[in-house]
Amino acid sequence: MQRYSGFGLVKHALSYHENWQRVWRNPTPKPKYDVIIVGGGGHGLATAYYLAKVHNITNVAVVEKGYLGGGNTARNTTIVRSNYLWDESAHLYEHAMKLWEGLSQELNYNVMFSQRGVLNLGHTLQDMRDINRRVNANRLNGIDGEVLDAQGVKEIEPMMDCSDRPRYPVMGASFQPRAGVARHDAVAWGYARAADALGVDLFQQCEVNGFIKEDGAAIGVTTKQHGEIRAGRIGCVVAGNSGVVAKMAGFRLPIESHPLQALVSEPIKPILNSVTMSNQVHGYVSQSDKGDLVIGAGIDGYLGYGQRGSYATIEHNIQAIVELFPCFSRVRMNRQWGGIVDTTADACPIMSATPVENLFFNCGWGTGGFKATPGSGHAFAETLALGKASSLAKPFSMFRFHDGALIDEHGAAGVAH
Amino acid sequence: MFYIYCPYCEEHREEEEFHASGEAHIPRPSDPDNCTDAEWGEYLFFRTNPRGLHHELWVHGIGCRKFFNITRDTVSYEIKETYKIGAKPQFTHAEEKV
Amino acid sequence: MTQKNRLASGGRIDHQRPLNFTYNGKALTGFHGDTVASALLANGVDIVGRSFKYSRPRGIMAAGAEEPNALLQLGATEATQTPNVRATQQDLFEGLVASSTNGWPSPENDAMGFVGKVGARFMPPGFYYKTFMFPQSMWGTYEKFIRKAAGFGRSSLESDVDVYDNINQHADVLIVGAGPAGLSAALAAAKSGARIILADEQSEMGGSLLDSPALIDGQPADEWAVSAIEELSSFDNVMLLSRSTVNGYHDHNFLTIHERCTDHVSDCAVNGQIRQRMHRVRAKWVVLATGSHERPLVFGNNDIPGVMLASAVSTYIRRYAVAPGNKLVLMTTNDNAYQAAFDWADAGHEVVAIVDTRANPSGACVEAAKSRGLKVIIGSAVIEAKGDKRVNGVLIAGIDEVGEKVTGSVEPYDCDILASSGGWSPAIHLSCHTGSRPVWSDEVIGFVPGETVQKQLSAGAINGSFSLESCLKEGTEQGLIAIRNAGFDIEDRSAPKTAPVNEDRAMALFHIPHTKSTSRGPKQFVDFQNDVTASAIELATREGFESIEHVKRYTAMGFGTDQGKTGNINGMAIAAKSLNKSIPETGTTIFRPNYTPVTFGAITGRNVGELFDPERYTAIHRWHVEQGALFEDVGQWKRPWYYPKAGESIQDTLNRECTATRESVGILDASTLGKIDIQGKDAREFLGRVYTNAWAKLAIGKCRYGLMCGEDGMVFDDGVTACLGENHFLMTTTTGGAARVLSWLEIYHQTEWPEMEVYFNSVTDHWSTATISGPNARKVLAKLTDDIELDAESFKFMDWHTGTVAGVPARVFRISFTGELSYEINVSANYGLAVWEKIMEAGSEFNITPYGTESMHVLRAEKGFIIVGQDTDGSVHPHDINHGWAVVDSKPFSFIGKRGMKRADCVRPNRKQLVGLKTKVPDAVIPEGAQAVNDFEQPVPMDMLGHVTSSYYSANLGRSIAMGMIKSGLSRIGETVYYPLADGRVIEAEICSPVFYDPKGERQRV
Amino acid sequence: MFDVNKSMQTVQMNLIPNDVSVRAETPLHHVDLATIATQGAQDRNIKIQELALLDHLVLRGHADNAALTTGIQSVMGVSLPINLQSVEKEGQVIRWISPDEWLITTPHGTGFALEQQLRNAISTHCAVVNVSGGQTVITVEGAGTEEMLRKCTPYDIHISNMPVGKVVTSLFGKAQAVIRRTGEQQFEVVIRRSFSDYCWLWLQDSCREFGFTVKL
Repeated sequence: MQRYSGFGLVKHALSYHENWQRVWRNPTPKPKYDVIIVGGGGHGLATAYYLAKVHNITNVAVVEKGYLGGGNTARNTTIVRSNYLWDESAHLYEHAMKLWEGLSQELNYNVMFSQRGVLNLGHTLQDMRDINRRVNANRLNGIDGEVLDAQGVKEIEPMMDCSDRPRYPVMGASFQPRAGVARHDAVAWGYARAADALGVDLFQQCEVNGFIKEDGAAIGVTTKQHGEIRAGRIGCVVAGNSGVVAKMAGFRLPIESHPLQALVSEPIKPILNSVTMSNQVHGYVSQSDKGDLVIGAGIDGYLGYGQRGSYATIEHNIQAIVELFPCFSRVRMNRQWGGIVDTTADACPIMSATPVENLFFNCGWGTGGFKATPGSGHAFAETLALGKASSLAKPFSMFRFHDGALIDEHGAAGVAH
Repeated sequence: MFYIYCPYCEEHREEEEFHASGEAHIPRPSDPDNCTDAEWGEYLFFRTNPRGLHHELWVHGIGCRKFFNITRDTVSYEIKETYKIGAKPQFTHAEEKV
Repeated sequence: MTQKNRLASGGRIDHQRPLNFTYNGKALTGFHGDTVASALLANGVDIVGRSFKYSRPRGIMAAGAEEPNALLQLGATEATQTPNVRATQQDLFEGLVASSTNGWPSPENDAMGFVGKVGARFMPPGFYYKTFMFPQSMWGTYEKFIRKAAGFGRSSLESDVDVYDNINQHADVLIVGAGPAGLSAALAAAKSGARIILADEQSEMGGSLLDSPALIDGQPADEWAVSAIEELSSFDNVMLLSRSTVNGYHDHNFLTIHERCTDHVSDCAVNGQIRQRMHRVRAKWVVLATGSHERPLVFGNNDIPGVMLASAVSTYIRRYAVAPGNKLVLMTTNDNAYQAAFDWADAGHEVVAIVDTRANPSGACVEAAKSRGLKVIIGSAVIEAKGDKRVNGVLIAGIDEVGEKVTGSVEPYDCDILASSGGWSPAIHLSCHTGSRPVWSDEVIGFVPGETVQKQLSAGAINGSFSLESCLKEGTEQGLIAIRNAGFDIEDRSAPKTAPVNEDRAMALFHIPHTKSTSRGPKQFVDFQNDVTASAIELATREGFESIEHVKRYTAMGFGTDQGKTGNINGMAIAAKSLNKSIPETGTTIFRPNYTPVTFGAITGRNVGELFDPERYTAIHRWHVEQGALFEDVGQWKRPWYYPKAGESIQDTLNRECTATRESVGILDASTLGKIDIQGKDAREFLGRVYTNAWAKLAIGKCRYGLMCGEDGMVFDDGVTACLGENHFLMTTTTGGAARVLSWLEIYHQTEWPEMEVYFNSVTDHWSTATISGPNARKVLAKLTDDIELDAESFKFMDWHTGTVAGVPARVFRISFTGELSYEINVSANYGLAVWEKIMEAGSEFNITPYGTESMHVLRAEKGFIIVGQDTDGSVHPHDINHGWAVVDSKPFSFIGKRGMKRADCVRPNRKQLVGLKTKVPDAVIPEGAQAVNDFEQPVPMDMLGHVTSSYYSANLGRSIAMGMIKSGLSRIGETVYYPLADGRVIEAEICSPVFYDPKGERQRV
Repeated sequence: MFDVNKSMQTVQMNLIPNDVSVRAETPLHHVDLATIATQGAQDRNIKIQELALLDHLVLRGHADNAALTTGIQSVMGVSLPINLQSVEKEGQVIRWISPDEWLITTPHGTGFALEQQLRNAISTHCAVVNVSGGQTVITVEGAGTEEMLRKCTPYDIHISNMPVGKVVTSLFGKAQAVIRRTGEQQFEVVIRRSFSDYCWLWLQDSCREFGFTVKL
């Protein structure tokens, strides 16, 4: 792999950037791999990378029906944080956070992880109770966080209206300083490039349309473009399509796929310092390095694979942002888009064995998948390497929806992200 | 933004008057006490979640307060039909039994 | 400064009405009818900003929505600061204050300009990803510098003073665009009487007709447009919206139209006017007549100020009487653009040359150019523009027939304006918004609308039917079809007539070859706003970014505020060529809303401040306000939180309120609790199914506490339900849960048990409820009623009676949430305040004390009563909160929640259970949300046992009390747990019963 | 001591005090319409009036049940309106709300008698619920009313879709309301008590371009 550095950039500039290597190969499929990852989004690529890097399993293929990182990786609002309530999810997301903190160096690809801090606002007494509960749990789980009052919020985000005026005044917030945002596309590309360098084969425009089974166990996939490819184990990481792929394998998931919309303003001069999220007024906002205000809210209430939602959701979202930041009223919304999120009843993911032997699913991240990318990949890689759930993945079995061991993170998962 | 024909009001109304309530035709098991955990879990949480035709339950919450069913394409968002509780859909997948 | 580029006459501006404005602090003058762009060009302003990445000087390039460069900061005051206003779309008004947004000290002399010259080669696409990684700790510092370059304009720092509006519209036919196609569609449809909306983004309707030299029905095109609009405005059923952009097309033909009501007269609406309005339109049918955008050609230094779109040159001359330069070179791939040269010549300026890339063009225009004596250089292209802050010349060279190689010698020409046209891209944006994928047409050399499930038609240039004749024809046809599809009868109408123009085929050329390779040649811009060059796209494909989505994301192409209106097709063409694929093989270009950016305020409308979300009030609200109550938000309700007196701390107030209630009598406004009237012969059975406890035997006149669970067995609401008649019950719910519970009852009734005869009606708003609580409650009530027996025998705990209280018919429930003798007095809310005031009067001798939700919480916690939502969180079942007594498994029907709470995980040992907590130090109040541990010195991550759900200082008990979840807590009564706090303190507490006060419940039964 | 009606097996109460000196407050009491009525120009386009303190009854039952329809006919002298229709007779209005729900308003003080008559006359599964304290009726009329109301509700209130007499439950801002067209440029809006302040503010704001005056 050609190493990236400032020095390298200067060198390439002198040759008019004509000699940059390809970031990944265009391989031809082998008849059999140790592991096939279905889905070349951030999580799938991270899984492939850690399989190769941590578990030395390099005979790995990633098959992607579109282009790498083209699903929710390309469509999310890039918030990274780990301040989850329950131990199981807190440990998982904090594991991800620690990986984020060294990710650019690990991948030799700047994912622009910017630890600007995340505010989760409280507007009611119960909000504040929940915030205290969560921050206390975070603290005892070794996750940074503090509880701020309205004044403290104002100091971090001076343009926010922290007075008594708003319909739901800001009473305080939890603040996780290590949280922040990252450059979403770079995460997928960085993992893809690094995985490729370790020998992982990446296939784009390669759609899985069936599983090959023998004695109830999965032994490979069939693809539209490259026919059959066999594998020892198969991991499906197909957010936004999990139900469809599970159906191919012959079972159902405790998942519903919903549209999740987001939007950006026109680029404006820096005005926000951190990421602000509010469940009560329903919206979150941060500002990208390019200057766009990046804004989102909750999912649309109906099932949808259309990557579109309802305009009313956008309206409510923008009302919330203008209510929090009245000075943004004259700023303009540039673009809106939608992703498809696989939601579970407890707002926690599924990293799990399935009713089909050798077939594993990693899905159900709902609105919060991006932040987990490294942790998800790391834990799922271990699961695939072991052939059973890793310790971090174990609580996230799909069968918890049978026995009732749900991990209800609705409060922490909140409006999304 | 959907424009939904309410089979009780018998006219199209704006989506904002309605609320989606998940997949339709999931009856409560008649004998819950004798369901296994797995069966009960399937009833509670497992859904067909199709890409394509979906039968779903909606309520005209800000309107006549009636629940009813919609058959909708989850990709194009086209509504094929709406029908009252107890009625059967006209539009179904080939392999589907409702 | 004089308007050096202004023509003495002509255009659609009013030469007699000058308007003063300032740009970058300089006083300038334009005319009524100008845009800011036309006024700046008239005044000879070449540079309107510096580019985003390379700080290159940029000028106005277009005349409409596609303009990528001229983004200005507008606003005379702080509160009206408006960022990123596109100068080509902003009407000039008296006193307008504009400035450029990038470039220091000025865009003409930008200190960062050297970066563009020296540093540009170090900033290929993706350079961020490849650098700034070392050392790890420095990224924050690097990022600060990167962020300095962020953004164009700036947000105001003050709250917006303007008012915005949303309005709902229902149309039979919405026609988007009032150019030739849109106008003819509207004319064809108008007489039907159907509701028609015709919306156009410009201040004057007419679109391309306003600067067209053609004749329609014998009239000059612009005059025809004016009379068409006049005719349309005579129809009551036609709504004409100018300055109104249809910015989004959503499912089921829902579209939004962003109307700027006052932006053309001032930067702030005056006299209570509305600044902008969003029309939320549901249309039966839509006719898209959105026209097309001209594509610039990609060649060396094509971003130097003075390089413009050919059609923009025409527009500025014909519509605004501005000729922005003296010596024109025109480069074109098509006939259409010749008009720019003709207009230029007609304006009395020099046309240096028309450079036609086609080897052998033969259309009428070419003939006309020749007959005008203009120099036409065929089979050639401008391969590079020369100049620094303004074009001063071009290099022209012969190219091969497919436009891939320079074939001839390179000739320099002097000029100060260079117009280019690579043909026209249909404005398909709206047609893509609902997920329809556009289709490439080799014929059109562009994408046209694809298949859609929307009730949508399109007419004119959006279909690639670029000629005026076809626009008028398609407009008329589609207008008729739309109106008939919408269910209206209308007679045929023939299309307005115009002379056909014999046009030669255009050449599919996007990227002009240079003598040097793209990577070594001068910069050739594709996306001007994001500084994306042809070499950047080639590099991206070379690095393996082969999907057009990857290319766009890697280079940022199309992500600007113009959303790639001028650049996307060129970029795709360059990527396709570099990948050796065709354009459709490379991918499509999908547009998302908005077509052009939309003010947040317009989307928000009036839903801000007090109208952001309803504030729900009880009938007694005014009294609470007068008493100085502070309020707590519970759902949408405003509930009195506590009633401080002068000088009191919150704890003082609570102590006073709680003590008064325990010792004498307190009063609470309980009107917000949800109340559901349930009638029907199956009402009782229904209650048995939705509550966990038994209802079969509740007698008329009695009340009972009920607990409600989800099918998962988790607690989701609770409340007291009274039996009003054999078939009639009144259910109360939590304040926040009222709507959810009603919906819960309905969904089960309507979908699962429709055979049950029962009706549910919300009566929350109908009843006003005053709860009097305390040992003197009976005495207070006795003063107010003479027809209700109040003695303990006649009116027992958990009974209800009717009678007259304070002269008003009332239903009185003897139920208690404080553990004291309590009466809940319910009257029609019309009399709620009158009765409340009478109670206060009657209670004054007992020092009756109003208490709010906070004291209510303390009082109930003293009794160990739970609050659903505070002591429960959706993950606890009744047994977890020690409410097994309220679960009756022996009921014949398997009630909701029964099966759920028996799942394996729900019956496992060591679940968290709700217990009481007594601190070792009586005064220490454990903060709510604190987490318990057995060993506070263990390393993190600690083994947490559960959190404190409720915690207060109890004045009545003289100590703190708390409830919380503890793993296996019910079997650990008497044991000690620790709460390590953020401030370093550790609070030690003993696990105990949650009932701290009157454990036998004697006080409420007296 | 219970006034239990045998056929309906329930308690009936007249909630209006005999003592007329007891102050009644409508949900819009705090707005002080009387004062607003005296303020500003009286020639404003939109005229707003509260039909205060009417008695409101919710009637539940099945429209296809003859016992119900004949019961209504006998008590009120009108036939029960079906889908989205209303009927009005001598100050009594019946509005269709749902296939099994109607909202009846009747002059102040007449509700209880009507409630009793209905219970006695209808011998089938039905319910009558007094909700008089929980809501109020506002009328809006005059030029511009329809345009003004388009800012309040997404329902298509154009006369071609909503002729005189038609009634719908829909959104009013973010609250809900029962809206009935009573004339070419005249509508009646039923709002809930707890939302009345919000609805009033919304209405007032929607009228800003037209001007309004309060009729008493």
